[in-house]
Amino acid sequence: MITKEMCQIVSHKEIAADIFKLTVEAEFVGQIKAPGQFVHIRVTNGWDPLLRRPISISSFDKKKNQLTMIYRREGKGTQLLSHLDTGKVVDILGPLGNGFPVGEVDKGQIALLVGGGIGVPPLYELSKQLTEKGVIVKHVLGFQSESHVFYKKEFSNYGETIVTTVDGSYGVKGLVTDVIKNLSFDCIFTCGPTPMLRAIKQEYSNKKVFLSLEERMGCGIGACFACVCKTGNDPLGNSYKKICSDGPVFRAEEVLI
Amino acid sequence: MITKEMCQIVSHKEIAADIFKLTVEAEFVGQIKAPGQFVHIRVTNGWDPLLRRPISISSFDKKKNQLTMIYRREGKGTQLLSHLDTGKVVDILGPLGNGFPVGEVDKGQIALLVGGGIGVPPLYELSKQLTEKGVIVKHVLGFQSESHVFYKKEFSNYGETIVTTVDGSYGVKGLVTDVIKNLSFDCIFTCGPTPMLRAIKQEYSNKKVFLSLEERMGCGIGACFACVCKTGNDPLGNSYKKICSDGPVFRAEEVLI
Amino acid sequence: MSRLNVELPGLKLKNPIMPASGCFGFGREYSQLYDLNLLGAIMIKATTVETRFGNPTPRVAETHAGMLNAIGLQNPGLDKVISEELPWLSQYDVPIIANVAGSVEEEYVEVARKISQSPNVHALELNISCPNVKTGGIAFGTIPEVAKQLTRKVKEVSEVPVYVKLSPNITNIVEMAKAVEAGGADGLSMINTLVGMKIDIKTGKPILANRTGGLSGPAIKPIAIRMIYEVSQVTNLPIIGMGGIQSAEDVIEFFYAGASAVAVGTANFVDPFVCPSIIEQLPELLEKLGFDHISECTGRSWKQNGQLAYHRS
Amino acid sequence: MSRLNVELPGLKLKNPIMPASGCFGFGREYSQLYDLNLLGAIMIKATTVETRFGNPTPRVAETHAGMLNAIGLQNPGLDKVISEELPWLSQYDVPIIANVAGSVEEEYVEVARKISQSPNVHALELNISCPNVKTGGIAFGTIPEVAKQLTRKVKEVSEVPVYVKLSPNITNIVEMAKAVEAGGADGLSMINTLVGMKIDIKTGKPILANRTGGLSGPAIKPIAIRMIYEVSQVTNLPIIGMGGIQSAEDVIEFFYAGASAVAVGTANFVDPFVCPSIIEQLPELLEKLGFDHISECTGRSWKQNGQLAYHRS
Ligand SMILES: Cc1cc2nc3c(=O)[nH]c(=O)nc-3n(C[C@H](O)[C@H](O)[C@H](O)COP(=O)(O)OP(=O)(O)OC[C@H]3O[C@@H](n4cnc5c(N)ncnc54)[C@H](O)[C@@H]3O)c2cc1C
Ligand SMILES: Cc1cc2nc3c(=O)[nH]c(=O)nc-3n(C[C@H](O)[C@H](O)[C@H](O)COP(=O)(O)OP(=O)(O)OC[C@H]3O[C@@H](n4cnc5c(N)ncnc54)[C@H](O)[C@@H]3O)c2cc1C
Ligand SMILES: Cc1cc2nc3c(=O)[nH]c(=O)nc-3n(C[C@H](O)[C@H](O)[C@H](O)COP(=O)(O)O)c2cc1C
Ligand SMILES: Cc1cc2nc3c(=O)[nH]c(=O)nc-3n(C[C@H](O)[C@H](O)[C@H](O)COP(=O)(O)O)c2cc1C
Ligand code: FES
Ligand code: FES
Repeated sequence: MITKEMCQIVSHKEIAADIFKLTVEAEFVGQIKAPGQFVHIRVTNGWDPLLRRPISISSFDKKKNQLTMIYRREGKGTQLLSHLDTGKVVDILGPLGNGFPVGEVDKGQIALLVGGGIGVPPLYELSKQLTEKGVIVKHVLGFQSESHVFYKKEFSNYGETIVTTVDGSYGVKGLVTDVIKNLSFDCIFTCGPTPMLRAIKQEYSNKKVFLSLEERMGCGIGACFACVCKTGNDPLGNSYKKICSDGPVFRAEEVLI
Repeated sequence: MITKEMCQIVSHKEIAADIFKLTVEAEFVGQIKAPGQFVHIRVTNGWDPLLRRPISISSFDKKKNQLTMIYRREGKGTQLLSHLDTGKVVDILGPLGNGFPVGEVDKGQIALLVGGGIGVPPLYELSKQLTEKGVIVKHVLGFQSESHVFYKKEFSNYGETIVTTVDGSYGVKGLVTDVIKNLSFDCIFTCGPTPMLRAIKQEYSNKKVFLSLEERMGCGIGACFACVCKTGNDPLGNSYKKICSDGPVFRAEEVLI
Repeated sequence: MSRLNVELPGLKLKNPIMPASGCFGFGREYSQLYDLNLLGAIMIKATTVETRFGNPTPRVAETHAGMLNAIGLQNPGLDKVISEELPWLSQYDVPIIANVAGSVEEEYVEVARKISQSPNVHALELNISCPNVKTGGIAFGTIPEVAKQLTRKVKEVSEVPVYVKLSPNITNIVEMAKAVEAGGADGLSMINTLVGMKIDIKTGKPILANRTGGLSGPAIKPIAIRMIYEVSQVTNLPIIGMGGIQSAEDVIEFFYAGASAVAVGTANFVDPFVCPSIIEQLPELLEKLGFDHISECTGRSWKQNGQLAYHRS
Repeated sequence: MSRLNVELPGLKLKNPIMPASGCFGFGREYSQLYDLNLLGAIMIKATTVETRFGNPTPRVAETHAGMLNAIGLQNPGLDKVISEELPWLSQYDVPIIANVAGSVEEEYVEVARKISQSPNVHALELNISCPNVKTGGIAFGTIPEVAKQLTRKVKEVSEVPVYVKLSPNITNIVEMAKAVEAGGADGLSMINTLVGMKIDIKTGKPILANRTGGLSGPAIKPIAIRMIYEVSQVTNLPIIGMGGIQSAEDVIEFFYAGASAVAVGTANFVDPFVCPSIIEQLPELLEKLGFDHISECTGRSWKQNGQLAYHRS
């Protein structure tokens, strides 16, 4: 069930340079099915900015009916969002899409969670759920530079966590893909910029790889055809997946990116 | 000097049904020349609503650098304005236009101040200044009904104050023009809906009458020609006054309304 | 007594509010959010003969009080729409208006002929104005003679009334409306989107992969209102108005301008419940404004005060 | 080194930012707010032969992220502009672009001939596109052959380069641009406003006394960008871009689309200091984006990556 709800803000703070952690109370938390689902946020009562903003659910608490999102302040919409104080309400549509299939990896197996920048947040709930299930999790988290790093400690609670930064100001200098080469694992779950996803998809076509994709969205629920991507193995080139409602998480071989 | 200033809100409250009293701190208070001038308020940082809203200066305090406005919550812009709490800042352009000529009436003479609805506020500072000068002031204030009445007590401090309501739920039932007939005075200062101004102008063409006009505005400073009105005694019909910069206060015979 | 029921050629509507084509797919997604029976009608996504993938992504970009889209008529194709989407929609007691598109005249004619035979399709919306496809589309929508010809051909084969959807990207909307009226149109639907572009400040390139896209949303409302105002005074065709509608007040404004029903597009993305909320709020607003029935509002902006409202169907 | 100085026919500008015609009067009011010498140029209010009162009020109405105006070319008339306004403006070291309007060809020609002789008028902006006057105006702006003819006539008498201001209310902006280029235009200025309407929900009547008005502001920016993108690729004329500009980022977007200078209209009403703030912010933004000079941005959205920027003057 997708619901539109006026959600009260429980806490809202900047946890790294331009990175905000927002926790709200929402009835629809009960409807969340898997880590990696997202919500669609209206940042104003007005009509400029017009569209909702898709933000991943980073973690949730079904007992408290709370969900947490982590977002980067970028453009007009997230700027406005970042000014909303605790106690105010925000209009959220969710939960949307299909998340990471926790069932695809078994107890005792090794899952590698690879996040790039603002692709990191949805992996947090995933890591928690995999750990609870007895899966061994390893994390590789890539950021621009030290000031952008967040959640290193939180991820470390669940398993080995390697941080890379492009400029080397924190952790390993370089890209996440440089680091992954040296790790052993059974399966990859990843979310981040498309070039990163593409590299992982190509390099590890022999492994189970799950990608969480991003695209500019209109409706967020599958009605407007804004967010399609082509599917793999389609000679006619006509078939497609909607990232908002069929995804955002796909098996790597399902989609062309 | 017209200034654009980010003004801090000192107090903001609803004083009658949908009528708000807003006091802000502004450096430009020192520049105010006469009662009846106005300011142009930007109610959002965004672009929807786009235009500033013209609101009269209802009173000011040069020592504290404070000015007070009284406005009715009507459409989109004043709705947004009404949600701004004490302590927030609001973008104000002012002081604008030319106010009521206090010098036109002498000590000991009787000035009649006639306000209709949201035309009442600018008369308040006028009444104060006339009183200080030794002019005898009388007020006739017209409202829709009891719940809309405001500032009856404040005006009473300066002189006789008759309130009329259209439905008779408070004060005299009827229009302000019904009441004025029975009063004696040397001069009228008035602000309110155009039909009221028109009636007063016609009825008292033998007296000194000063009208404060309203018109939809673009720039508010005289540059865009949005707010013109035709002038009296102009056979060619080409001459005009700009309400924002030549007015909003005019001698009745100066303008065609 | 309902204040909202209206009759237009082919359409007996419980209320004059419908989602606009392309903003509601074939109804499946919104059916998870509310009961589609609440709607006056549904304008389904443009249908072409063949399955179309449409344009590459990004396909949408946000603008001030508006958005650009360049979906490019992605749709499952005529056969699938007839065999899967329309039968699924038939569980609802809601007339369907099928949006008909194509690259060449023959294609429009084939889609119109076949889709108009579906039992729950009560009218066609002839999409001669989609700005996002390379061939056809907009060309049909900009040359009156071509539009008239196409309307005539489609009318010949259609089993249901035909509403022609006009493009606002033209010099003279009145001339176009008269041309399609002469071609036999039963009604008009207006407006489609305005061609626009947004450039990414960082990359220097257009945000949309298709470069240009169609501008919709509140930003274009004044243009829609003006065009409906002009056209409604010089044709006898009922108009389904659209372009930036987001509230019950907007609906009234469109009726005042000359519309007899309205469609809501972009606002569905902002508030997926916008159609049922408008339907719920309208009676009260009509009451407040002193109307017994919404049809009294049609054309009020240009009718003489005394002149009575009339039903056009 | 300045990153902002640009050269266009007749215009040596210290920066490419100027207030748009009709939104700045003849400069007197804004001169009380800041030093007009900061501006790249000033486009003054449309001038006609005779004094004009213009349309009845209300003349403006607000829309979503935009506004409608129907001023109706109110201006003091050619003689007064030449004898009072231009001499007053000559105290500033700022080139003036005179907006020339009229009802018939002869009127345009007379205004152009006389006003172009004023020493501080460095260029004319031929206003063939004002949507708010009954005669002339928009008709000149919608028929390419008529526009070409008018351009030629004005060119014959003008002592300074002529920029033709294009109307967006047409089917084919490219055809129009090419027509005025063939007529001898030295540059283009685009876009003027889109014809729109707003109806008062309470009265049921249009808010503007003139009923329709010209839509300006951020709402129309995507249309301006698209048109400049299209036109800049097929003519050799430099373009002064306008339509919804409110920030330094918007200026860059217009340059990317193909503009060589820009004008700011409606945003002056929202923030009277918008022009000087943009001028102040531009160098830093250019630095951030990696440009040594703003002219490198012109046409970037359609030029091949390797292709060098060129000065067109
Ligand atoms: C399924 C999904 C999950 C996401 N989860 C997160 C998250 O957890 N944290 C986070 O910080 N970001 C996330 N994003 C990206 C986030 O949606 C964008 O950063 C955000 O929409 C930008 O809005 P803005 O107001 O800052 O920028 P603006 O530039 O004002 O945005 C303009 C328009 O472009 C769209 N847009 C811009 N960038 C993107 C983008 N990268 N992806 C999709 N739409 C975009 C906006 O939604 C809006 O419609 C996610 C995106 C998707 C599709
Ligand atoms: C010189 C002057 C002084 C004023 N002083 C006061 C005052 O002290 N208190 C007060 O409550 N009101 C005053 N008004 C009226 C006030 O400006 C409008 O009520 C207000 O602009 C309405 O804005 P809105 O957002 O509520 O309505 P909306 O309907 O959202 O306004 C839409 C547009 O129409 C304009 N508009 C709507 N109504 C009016 C109007 N009556 N006059 C001018 N423009 C209008 C708005 O400014 C805006 O541009 C004054 C108007 C003028 C011209
Ligand atoms: C994402 C999107 C897809 C659209 N697809 C179609 C379409 O397939 N056929 C059509 O005739 N109009 C299509 N339109 C235009 C709308 O039906 C409508 O005419 C336009 O968006 C104006 O209304 P609005 O401002 O309420 O959105 C589409 C609009 C949007 C935003
Ligand atoms: C109040 C007003 C008056 C205008 N008057 C003129 C005019 O006299 N001549 C002209 O060519 N354009 C006129 N315009 C159009 C502007 O110059 C400009 O082309 C248009 O507003 C788009 O730019 P903007 O969105 O920045 O306002 C006027 C616009 C406004 C808002
Ligand atoms: S955003 Fe509308 S289909 Fe995905
Ligand atoms: S509002 Fe612009 S001249 Fe008065």
